[in-house]
Amino acid sequence: MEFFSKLLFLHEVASSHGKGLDELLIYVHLLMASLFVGWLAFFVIAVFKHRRSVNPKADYVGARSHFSTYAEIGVAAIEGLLLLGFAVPLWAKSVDKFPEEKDATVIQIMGQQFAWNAHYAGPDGKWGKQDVKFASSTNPFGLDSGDAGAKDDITCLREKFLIPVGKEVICKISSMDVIHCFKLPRMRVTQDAIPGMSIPVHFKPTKVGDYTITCAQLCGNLHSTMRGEFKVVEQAEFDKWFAEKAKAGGGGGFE
Amino acid sequence: MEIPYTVKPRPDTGLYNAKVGIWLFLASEVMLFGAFFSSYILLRVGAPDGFWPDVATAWPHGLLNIPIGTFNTAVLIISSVTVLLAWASLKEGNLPKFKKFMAATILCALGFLAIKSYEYNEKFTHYVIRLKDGTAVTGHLDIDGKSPRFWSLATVEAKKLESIKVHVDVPNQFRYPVGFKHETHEEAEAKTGGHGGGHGEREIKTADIALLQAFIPKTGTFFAIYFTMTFLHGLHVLGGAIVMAYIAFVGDGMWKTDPERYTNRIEVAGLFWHFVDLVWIFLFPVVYLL
Amino acid sequence: MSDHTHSGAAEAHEHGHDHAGHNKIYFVIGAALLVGTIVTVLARYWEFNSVALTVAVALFIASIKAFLVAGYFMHLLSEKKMIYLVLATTAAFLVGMVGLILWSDADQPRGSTQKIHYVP
Amino acid sequence: MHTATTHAQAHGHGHEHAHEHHEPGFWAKYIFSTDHKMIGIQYGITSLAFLFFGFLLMLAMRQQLANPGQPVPFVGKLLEKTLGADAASGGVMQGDLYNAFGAMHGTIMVFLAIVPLAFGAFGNYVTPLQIGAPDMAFPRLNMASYHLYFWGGVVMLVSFFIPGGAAKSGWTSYSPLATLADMDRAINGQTMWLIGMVLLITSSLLGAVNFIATIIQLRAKGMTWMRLPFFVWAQFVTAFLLLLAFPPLEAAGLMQLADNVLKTSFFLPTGLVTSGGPVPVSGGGSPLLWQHLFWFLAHPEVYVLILPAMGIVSEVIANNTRKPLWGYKSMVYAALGIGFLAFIVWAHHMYLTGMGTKISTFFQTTTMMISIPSVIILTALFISLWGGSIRFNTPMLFALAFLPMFGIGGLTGLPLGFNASDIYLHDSYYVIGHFHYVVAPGTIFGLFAGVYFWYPKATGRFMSEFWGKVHFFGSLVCMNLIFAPMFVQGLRGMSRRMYDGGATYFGNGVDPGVLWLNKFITHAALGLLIFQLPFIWNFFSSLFVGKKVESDNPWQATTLDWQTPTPPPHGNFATEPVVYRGPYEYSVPGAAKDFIPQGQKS
Ligand code: HEA
Ligand code: HEA
Ligand code: CUA
Ligand SMILES: [Cu+2]
Repeated sequence: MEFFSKLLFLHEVASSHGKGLDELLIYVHLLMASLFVGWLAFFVIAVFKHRRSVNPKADYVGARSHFSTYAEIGVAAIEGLLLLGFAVPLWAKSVDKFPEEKDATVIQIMGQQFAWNAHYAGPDGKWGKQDVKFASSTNPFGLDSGDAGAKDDITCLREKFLIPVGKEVICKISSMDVIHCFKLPRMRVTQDAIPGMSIPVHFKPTKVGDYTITCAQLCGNLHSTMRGEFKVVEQAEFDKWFAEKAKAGGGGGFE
Repeated sequence: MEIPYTVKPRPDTGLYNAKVGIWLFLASEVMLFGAFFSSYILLRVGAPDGFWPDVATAWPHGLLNIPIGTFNTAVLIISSVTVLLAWASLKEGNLPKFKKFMAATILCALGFLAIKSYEYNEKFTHYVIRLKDGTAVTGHLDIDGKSPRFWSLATVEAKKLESIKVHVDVPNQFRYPVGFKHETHEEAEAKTGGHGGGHGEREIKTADIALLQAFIPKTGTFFAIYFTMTFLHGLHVLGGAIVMAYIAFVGDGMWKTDPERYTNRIEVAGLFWHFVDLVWIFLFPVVYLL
Repeated sequence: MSDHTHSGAAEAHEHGHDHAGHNKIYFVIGAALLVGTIVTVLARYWEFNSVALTVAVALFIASIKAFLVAGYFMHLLSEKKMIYLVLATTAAFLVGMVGLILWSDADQPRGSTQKIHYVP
Repeated sequence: MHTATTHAQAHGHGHEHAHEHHEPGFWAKYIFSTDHKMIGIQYGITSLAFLFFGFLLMLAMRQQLANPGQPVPFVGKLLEKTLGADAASGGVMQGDLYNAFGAMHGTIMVFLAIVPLAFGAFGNYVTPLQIGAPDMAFPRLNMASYHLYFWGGVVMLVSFFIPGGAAKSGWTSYSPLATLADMDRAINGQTMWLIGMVLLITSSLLGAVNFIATIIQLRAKGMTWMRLPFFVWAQFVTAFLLLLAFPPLEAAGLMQLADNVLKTSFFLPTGLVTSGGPVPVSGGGSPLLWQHLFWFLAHPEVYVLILPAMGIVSEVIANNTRKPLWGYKSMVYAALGIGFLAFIVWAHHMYLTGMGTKISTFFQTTTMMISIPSVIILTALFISLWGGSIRFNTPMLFALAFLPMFGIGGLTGLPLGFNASDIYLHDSYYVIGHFHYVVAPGTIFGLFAGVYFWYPKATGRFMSEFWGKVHFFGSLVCMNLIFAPMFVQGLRGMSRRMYDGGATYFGNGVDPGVLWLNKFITHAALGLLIFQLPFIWNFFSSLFVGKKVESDNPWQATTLDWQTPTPPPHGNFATEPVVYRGPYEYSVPGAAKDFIPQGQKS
């Protein structure tokens, strides 16, 4: 697997479900490669052997074997196998089998031309009141600063945010203006951020380190600069950061 | 070589070319209107629950004039019958009778469009006004006895009007989707601050107004899709009327040179016309009644 | 419904085309359409107190009317095979389009169907 | 029977006579022609020009990708002068200009170049000839189609020069971006794009009606469905795809137009806030609705791009292997299967918009199913080679290369088709690589094969074999050098539609080591440009100096298009053709020659 993933130039994976996904990628590519090589070999031999200079008279019937039918059925069967064995269960796991919110780090993610923002409920675990009438480009989550529940909410506007390693993360992804796409290549996570919707994804990071968020949906002139960053850290470091942020932020850290 | 089967049917399909053509065209029209209908459903199902004062996002309902709409439906149905009678007259070889029925059909078409324009105008002069205290009214403006179109708050401010006179609807015209409880007369009166009683007149201060908007496409997704679909349908009516008028009164020379082909033309035009009728048969209940 | 009566009816139909008397059917259908329209309107004032039922009734009547227009005015009841093929294909794709779009809208992962983004 | 023939002959004669007397003037002959062949040629010239223009747009973009933040070599100054300093200050493409070029590259290539060339030009020129018809069923409608297409193209071109520039939200024009991108301008690039699209769609719809009616109604005597050349089948299915898939996009286009001009909210949800504050619209719309309606067209559209090319390739292969297509019937059924399934796979472009398990399983299953008919067609074409007596002329070289190139493109569609692997590959350069392999060395090669193949019929002269081969080998190598590295970039996580080529994402110490490929690809694209020059030269010069054809059937082909005079006159056939056999009766055992034309009695 390691070898094949290098062969496919895949970015090193850093989440637990990413492994299965990479396996699927590898198997599909093996299927593709074998089909391609097989067909290409046939193609080259056919063209070479039946050029006019060696074969001046064509054969009206041509190939008489039924091998191609078996090959076609074989392709269909393997595709079906990959479908039922990998793609469907992997997808079902990622969109249906959500962890309990209390066992996970829950973050709201808001895309904005051209930046990513994160919002944690804070130590009290309660989201502050949010309403679109408060929303602006400096308050993308529309937090009501007068609300008590919002006092300890943590917002990371256009800045790096942290998540603990080895624990499920749930990101609720949305956007305030146009469609963006929250893509964490190394986590093997991609989800469009669509205004008017809040779509959850979950993953479990397995390696500490710095990671980028790519925006994978055309969102305007600076689409290519809409880079976000987050850091996966040990739980202890996360807790420290979290407490500090909650204290300093008071009310969400609006500018 | 001439193009075959422009008049006589091709033996194996039993059809002449134009008939195949029109049915294919109608197939694409089915997909066109089908897309609009599915947009309608999606927008309506997805609309947030509509309560005052969120006029803009609600799915207003029951705003169209049902008697007029019903009458217009009848007009279209009658025109569908007359176009058939016109075609049958041609089959009998009776050109004058044909022309009479065609004239009737085109008159129906124009009548339909006239009534539709009246309805449009009715909407363009009908306003929703939301006051700063959260109450809202609908009604027609009365500016020196005139009922202006397309005004907005900006227009009122630009004209430096201190206040405007409004003939308010009681109860106000927005109704909730079917299945919801309808507002009673008293509730509505209470909402408009006890004013009204019948078609009340109200003087509203400009300073109190938060939003003033005519019933135009941008007022909400209902109006957007109502205007888009009925406008597109109206264009079909207009186009059909023009083509039929042309065939019947300008291009009728063909009746002498090639009567069979001429009759076919009318059949094809008729098929288009029935299709326009068919679209309306769905459009009418969907936008007026539901 | 034996084959016999069926072909007999078809013959009469063919025959009737040249006769002006055949126009009667257009009047009958036209009248039926007008009645249908009025029934739809009346049904609307009949408070069913259920969105689904109201919609179903209205669309049911509309479908009958559509059937009458297509079947009799557009002569679809006695059309050629090729036209049926084209229309059946169209109908299939229409159903596919509407159905799949609505299904996609309904089947979204947990929590994402909220209409307004600022509510967590 | 006998009298009928003489009648037809007399008639044909009369026609010619009339022509001699009053030769139609320039306008009637070249601009407002109703002859399907002239209309085909009009489509051909216009679409080739657009193809070239689309390529030039992309070259400018590639130059920018190779030099992030630097002035564009060669044309930077020109861009600044013609489009203004806002768009390209100091010759550096700004984001908006790059996006505009990208959107227009996609739009032009798909709607103004490939479809008009494959369907408008080849379809128009060849289909009536191959079915033995004198013209299309509705010649004046045909003319209207071309003119609508032309004006649609003009609207698109003009949009480059209006304030704010052309549409800049991708060829997919996703709302809300398409509406918000230029909100303060009443008429902006997107508006023009939508108006242009409505014209193009209407053109395609009229064309589709015409094609289907023609194929159903005007087949010559004896031309049964299973005797139709595969090319005609491909056009037939294509026409159905256009007929039924385009109207929803037309509807969507009108709604987006209303959003842009009348400020409605069909595709704008409630609560949009930009840096300028809340967006002043009512809201309540659905951005996903646009995507559904767009992809409901755009997926069938990709088969519109490929099927005619497959048709051309089949003709060329049958002709140059001198043997019948292997499994003709299964190919026909496969094409019909593609046509049917094409309508129910569209949401594989939307896996990541938040789809539940059930619906996405449905769409990925249909996606996998639709790959099977493609495999069947390709396999049939491969096996057709077996036992042939293959001539390697230029059309055949392009047709042969089409097979593995389409194979690569098609196969790389599979990992995109599985929703789970699409999570990683979505919107990366892998997607760009996938579809360019199908449309560029795939479809374009098929179309090149067609140009070289039917050129002698249309003009009476061959194109040069030598320059043809230079064109072929150069293009083959360059195409692969351009598009193969894109798979590597995509697998490494590089996203598409970035005017700095990914420098911002990957510059800061996380360079995955694929940015240098941007330069490499750009050089290969320049190479591709150079290898198109012999083609352009060949195409025009052969009109005057090309080797003259000696017979009406220079390739010794079987289909009816080769049994017309060269070039075919108005009305196409001297006598009404009658068909006696299937389309590919090559090397029939015991026959005198190695081909028996369809119209030959025995
Ligand atoms: C002509 C155009 C064309 C064709 C034919 C195809 C064919 C296919 N496409 Fe492609 N596709 C596009 C054009 C095309 N596509 C475009 C333009 C986009 C991007 C749009 C955008 O976002 O801008 C896209 C995007 C796209 C996506 C979305 C990716 C994303 O955005 O995340 C997906 C996902 O399922 C997909 C799948 C497929 C599949 C399964 C096929 C199948 O039909 C392929 C079937 C074919 C085969 C399986 C090959 C069979 C051949 C052999 C077995 C022989 C091989 C061997 C040798 C020759 C030696 N395509
Ligand atoms: C049919 C469709 C088609 C075709 C043929 C092409 C052809 C090419 N495309 Fe295109 N491309 C798209 C459709 C197409 N593309 C689409 C839909 C997108 C996505 C847009 C978006 O993001 O919204 C895209 C995006 C796209 C990108 C990604 C941009 C980005 O995401 O930032 C790139 C990058 O290199 C690219 C490159 C190329 C190249 C090098 C070619 C070359 O293969 C071009 C080859 C051209 C020729 C070989 C011309 C030959 C013609 C002549 C020589 C004319 C002769 C004239 C006469 C005789 C009169 N394309
Ligand atoms: Cu945000 Cu691209
Ligand atoms: Cu697709």
